[in-house]
Amino acid sequence: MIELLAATSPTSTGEAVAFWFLAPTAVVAAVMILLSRKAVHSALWMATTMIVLAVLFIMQGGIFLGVVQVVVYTGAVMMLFLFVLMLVGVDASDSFVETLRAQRVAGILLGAGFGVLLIAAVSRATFPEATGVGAANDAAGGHVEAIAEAIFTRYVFTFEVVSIVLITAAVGAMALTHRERLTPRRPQPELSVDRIRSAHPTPHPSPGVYAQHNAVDTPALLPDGTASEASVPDELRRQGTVRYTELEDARKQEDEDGEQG
Amino acid sequence: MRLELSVTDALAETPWWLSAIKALVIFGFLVVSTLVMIWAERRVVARMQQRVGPNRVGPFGLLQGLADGIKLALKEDIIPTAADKAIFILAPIISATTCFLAFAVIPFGPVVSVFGQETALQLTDFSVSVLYVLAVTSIGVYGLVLAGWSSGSTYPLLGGLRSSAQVISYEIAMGLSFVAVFLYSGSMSTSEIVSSQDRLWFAIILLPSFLIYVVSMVGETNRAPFDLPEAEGELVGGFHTEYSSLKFALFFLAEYINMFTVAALATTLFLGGWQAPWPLGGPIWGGANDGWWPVLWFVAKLWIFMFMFIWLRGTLPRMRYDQFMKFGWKVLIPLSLLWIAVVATVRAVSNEASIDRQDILIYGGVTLAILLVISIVWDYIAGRESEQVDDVAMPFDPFSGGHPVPPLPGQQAVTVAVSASSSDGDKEVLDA
Amino acid sequence: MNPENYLYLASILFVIGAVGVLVRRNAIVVFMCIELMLNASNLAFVAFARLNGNIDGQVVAFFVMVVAAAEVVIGLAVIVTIFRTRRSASVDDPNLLKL
Amino acid sequence: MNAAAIAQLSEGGEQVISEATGIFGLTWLLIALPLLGAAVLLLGGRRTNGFGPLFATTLVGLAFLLGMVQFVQMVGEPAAGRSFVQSLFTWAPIGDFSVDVGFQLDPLSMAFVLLVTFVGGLVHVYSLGYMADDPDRRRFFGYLNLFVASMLLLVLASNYVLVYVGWEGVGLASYLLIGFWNAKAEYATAAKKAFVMNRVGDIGMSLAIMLMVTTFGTTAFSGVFSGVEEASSGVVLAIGLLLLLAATGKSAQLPLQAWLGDAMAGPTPVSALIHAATMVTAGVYLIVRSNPIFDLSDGARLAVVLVGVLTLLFGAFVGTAKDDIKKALAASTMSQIGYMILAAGLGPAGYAFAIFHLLTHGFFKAGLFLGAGSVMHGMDDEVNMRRYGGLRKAMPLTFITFFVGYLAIIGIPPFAGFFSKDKIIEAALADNVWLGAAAILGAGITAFYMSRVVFMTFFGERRWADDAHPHESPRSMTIPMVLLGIGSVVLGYVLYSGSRIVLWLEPVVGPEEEHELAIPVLAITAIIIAVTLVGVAVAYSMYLRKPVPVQAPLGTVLTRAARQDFYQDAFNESVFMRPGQYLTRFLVFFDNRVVDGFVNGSAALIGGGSARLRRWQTGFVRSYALSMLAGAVLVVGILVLVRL
Repeated sequence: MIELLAATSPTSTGEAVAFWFLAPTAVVAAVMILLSRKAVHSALWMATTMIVLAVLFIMQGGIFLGVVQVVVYTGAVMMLFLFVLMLVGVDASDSFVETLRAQRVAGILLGAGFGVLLIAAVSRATFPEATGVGAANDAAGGHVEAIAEAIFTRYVFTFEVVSIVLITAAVGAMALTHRERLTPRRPQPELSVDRIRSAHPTPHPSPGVYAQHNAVDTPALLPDGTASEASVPDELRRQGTVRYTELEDARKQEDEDGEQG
Repeated sequence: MRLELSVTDALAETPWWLSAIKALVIFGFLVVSTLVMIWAERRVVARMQQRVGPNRVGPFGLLQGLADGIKLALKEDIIPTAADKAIFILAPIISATTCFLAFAVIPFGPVVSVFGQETALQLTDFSVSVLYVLAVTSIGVYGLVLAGWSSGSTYPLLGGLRSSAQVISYEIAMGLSFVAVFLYSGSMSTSEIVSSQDRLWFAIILLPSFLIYVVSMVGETNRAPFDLPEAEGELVGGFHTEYSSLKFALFFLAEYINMFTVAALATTLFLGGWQAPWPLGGPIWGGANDGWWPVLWFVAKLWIFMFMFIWLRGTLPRMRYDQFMKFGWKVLIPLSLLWIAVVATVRAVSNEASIDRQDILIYGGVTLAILLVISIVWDYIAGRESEQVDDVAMPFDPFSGGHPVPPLPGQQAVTVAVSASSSDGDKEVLDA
Repeated sequence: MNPENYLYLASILFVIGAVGVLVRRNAIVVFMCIELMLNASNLAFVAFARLNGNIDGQVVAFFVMVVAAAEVVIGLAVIVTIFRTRRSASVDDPNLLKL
Repeated sequence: MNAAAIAQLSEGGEQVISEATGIFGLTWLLIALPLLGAAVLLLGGRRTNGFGPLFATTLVGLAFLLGMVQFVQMVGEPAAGRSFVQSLFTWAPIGDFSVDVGFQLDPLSMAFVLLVTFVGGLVHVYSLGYMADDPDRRRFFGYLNLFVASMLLLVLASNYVLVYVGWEGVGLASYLLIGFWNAKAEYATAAKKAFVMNRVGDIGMSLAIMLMVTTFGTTAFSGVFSGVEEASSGVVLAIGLLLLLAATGKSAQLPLQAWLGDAMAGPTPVSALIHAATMVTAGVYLIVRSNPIFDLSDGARLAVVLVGVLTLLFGAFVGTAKDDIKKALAASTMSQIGYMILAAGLGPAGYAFAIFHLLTHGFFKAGLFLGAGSVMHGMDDEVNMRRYGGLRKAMPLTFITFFVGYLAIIGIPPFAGFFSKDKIIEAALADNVWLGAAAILGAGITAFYMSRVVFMTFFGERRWADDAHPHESPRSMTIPMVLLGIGSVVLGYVLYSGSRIVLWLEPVVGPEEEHELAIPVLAITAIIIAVTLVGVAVAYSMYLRKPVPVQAPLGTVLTRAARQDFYQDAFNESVFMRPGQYLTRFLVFFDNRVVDGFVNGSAALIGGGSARLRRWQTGFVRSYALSMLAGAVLVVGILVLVRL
């Protein structure tokens, strides 16, 4: 099993194969985060990296952590990112023109330098013979039990603090994004009463009625042959993509001519 | 005859080819079940609506699903121009692949002998299996969101957002309902959860958890009455509005397999998994839990839930979105938390202080009863006040809408202003 | 294979994240890059846990995840709030930090 | 300690200061009770409106009962063992130096505890009636309780720092109470004036404490008094003068006397309690308490005597010219405290008599003030005595109690004031003939102005405003007056007979010094009574024989000067205020141009420099991130290099 595999030896052939497949994937995905023009693509690459990292965690004996990584990061955090992306503008694809002078060059150079330093530091360090977490797991009677014991005994204070942070963050997010209602919410009964009392209690005509097309963006034609604006969704009217029939176009043209004449 | 090997050992010693066969069997089982489910749904709903349902293709119309599937696959595959092509294709693939993954940890039965090899009737199992199911489900949400976004159209986007918000929200309630199960079984491994229910199903001792799970599993799978993401009156088809042909079929398949997944999870976590139902298991038939029989129990329990899905769809109208979210966040989650606190307390007390569970139940019951009585008295008092208010606030005016209408039960006709010349006798008639 | 390779991978991912913070302007992508850096450090923690044969590294990684979740919640709320008033998700636009 | 005291101690055994146990262990409760009342009333807000006043009164009553029990217990102890200390906790430990919150209960403090709680309690009761219609009376009672607590802290403290706390506390309470009706601008000004003048005195106190800390390394009474014998005479003189400055501030003595007259703006119970019976005697307490310091410094004692005698005459003269009944009584207070200060300045010969007069004065002056309040209460808050006249019949009980107080203050035997004042004059005569003469003159003037008050108020024809309807006050007001009146009658003899007061205070201030008198005591007494009667007679001829004009006549230069408090405010203004103002203006100018010029110049320099540096602050988050990464590279690089 996966746990047994990870817990026993420093490296098995299977792990090596998996690593040499996954590590380049992670790096490529990470680079693609930077290179993707659309933020949604970046988010997907990010999700890929995270899933790969989850597998790497599991390979190193952190099965709980790996699964939590998927649930928390891929499932919740990245989903939140996607949400916000869609809230703040779906089609915004970034321009890659750098506005700050020398920022990109300096950033990449510094980053490379930092990477070289980190790798140098790691390569100079001497590490103990990797023993794996098997012994620690066995001592507690299982992997989940070992993590639980560590969290709820040695790190219980940290745990409490972190939970406070989390709750505070949740409340803070609500406070930040909360918008006070200026007018009381109108309940459905009231709306329906208004609707019945209005001049037009029945539904608006569906788009395409009596028109030449039955697409959503084609307004219905009223009995007198004029187009009914109300039949087209508001959103389309806002976007200005309502498609009038040729007849209606001609009529509009006539009206404008008449006004000018 | 029960075999001696434990599930973990049996799985550890399973050769790779056997695992491959198991995976294939699960895949086949799910696809076939989906076909059967589509047929069953159409037939059952038809019955509920006083119709006959499909009955032309094959005996009892059994092959209708297959025929529809082939037709669907052969339709023209349209990719909108505004779509983000790569993701548009990727989304249904994500949906359809992840939905199968969850079944890897569902135990269909105990350890059996296959081709001379002892193995458990589940593909794999590890210490955090149930979390794994949650993880896979949360990846499945990507399919919906990305499908909605990549279509480049308004309705799918809204549908995708809605469905992901819904799935995430109900996943919280779902995850919380698992906690009580973990507390009682002491494990997150599916096989151990099943084996810890050999005496009593968790659906009985953890009834609130079970009920919360059942509600949230319907929300999680976007099924009626919670099928808001594809509410056709508001959003046309939801996230898959722009999808057609095989890609639509993949979403379709994913939705049904997700139903099977949550049903299988409910069976495993709350209905004792593959273990025979109570009178069968122990006293009546000793061999009910041995060999291949448990697969039958498991499938039977699975289909109870599937029937429930159909039943719900045939019975309930769709909820309003805000009410639905309010229900999830303000009712299910707080209830879950409360229930977890109760379960944890009871567990801790009975573990630490060696207090009998019976005592806890008795004292808890008495407390609940007292609270109930207090609340009834309270309602009675409060209700009396509000009734008095109502009497004053809502006089019945028969002419309010322009037409004279008779009073409804509980309303009383009052004298209306009649012309000055009318006699007292008239008024009496009106009063009566 | 040497388990230290995980540390090299973590270093590389961290650097990519750092560079991403510096060169991308979309606030959300910047945020993702920060998450990438946190993830890279998590990988290092897990590798250390394995190298040292105890569970503490994994526990620390767990806490990092939780704090990252809190940070994301707040960060995204801030981004949404900024977006509401300024109609932009670029990190260069809110440059009122300077005098 | 002086030689006689040491001799006495060697004969009669050491004065033992023991740890407070039993009922004496409850000393802290004396302060805590009224403090609790103040806290409840002032923090409790409007909720306590209903029960507040009665609650406050009850607490002070309880404190009095506790004091009585302690007193009875103390009487039972042997004379040398009547001092108890109680240390609650260490308040401020600073290296070797530390200040305890500790209390010392000895006969001197005991006397004050009884005076403060008894008179305070009566004034509380009186206020129940007097303030009955005030919407804000809860706050008033809260302040009163605060005052009682502070005063008790002042007299019970076992070190000077804690005394200072009480000292400031009574100052604060006095300020709050004078300005109680602060809606009137002049009352608020009066409160401010009192506060500011008290501050001047307080500076003396704080300087004295600082001097003690540097000289003795402690502020505890025991440490200071034992260390004072080794200290240089200059330091002792300085401490004595500074303490005297403090005393003049609090006790309204020259030159810091100007606030007392204006302080009459406060409600009359306040005047009775604070500005007659208790707070203004704090200065006397301070000097008597610090007797080992003054015993060792003749210069300081001389200063005390001079202040006392000057104030005595000053107050008396001012009193003759005031038409406002409360201001006249305030001037009289000033004068009477002058007597006490004079006595205290006479050293061992006078300490006990200073306290003696203080106690009797506390009774009869409080009674007089309460009487004045009663008169005002009945006359719609009219304070001008020229508008009174013939009130004897309208308010008989008030008249009787007031008249008893009057007899006591002018020193008619056997009323209380006779015994105490007589002894002070005797001691003064023994010290210096001129001092004695001044004191006797003061007694005569006292008789004159007090008779003037009584005649103008209660005798003669009516000069009331047309809408005035004088009436007797409610019982809650008259009963305290009666009780104080009884005290004014009997207290003098009770304390005098058998030298009770002297023996009682002996453990604290040492035995009375025998003094030689040129003429027999009886002759002196006769002279004093004769001078007193002359004063009464002059007043009779001026204010009872002749009708009193409703409009005050212009009067002589002296009268006008006395009416203006001998131009003390003008003096203060021209001597202290104006030069101070000019100094301030100069300092402001200096500050603006020179100091600010320097500061602004350097600020401009830094500002210019930072304007250059500011270019690094682009406001772009990514630039900052870049510098962070650069810093990280630097740090990691150095770490890697160092490891090489």
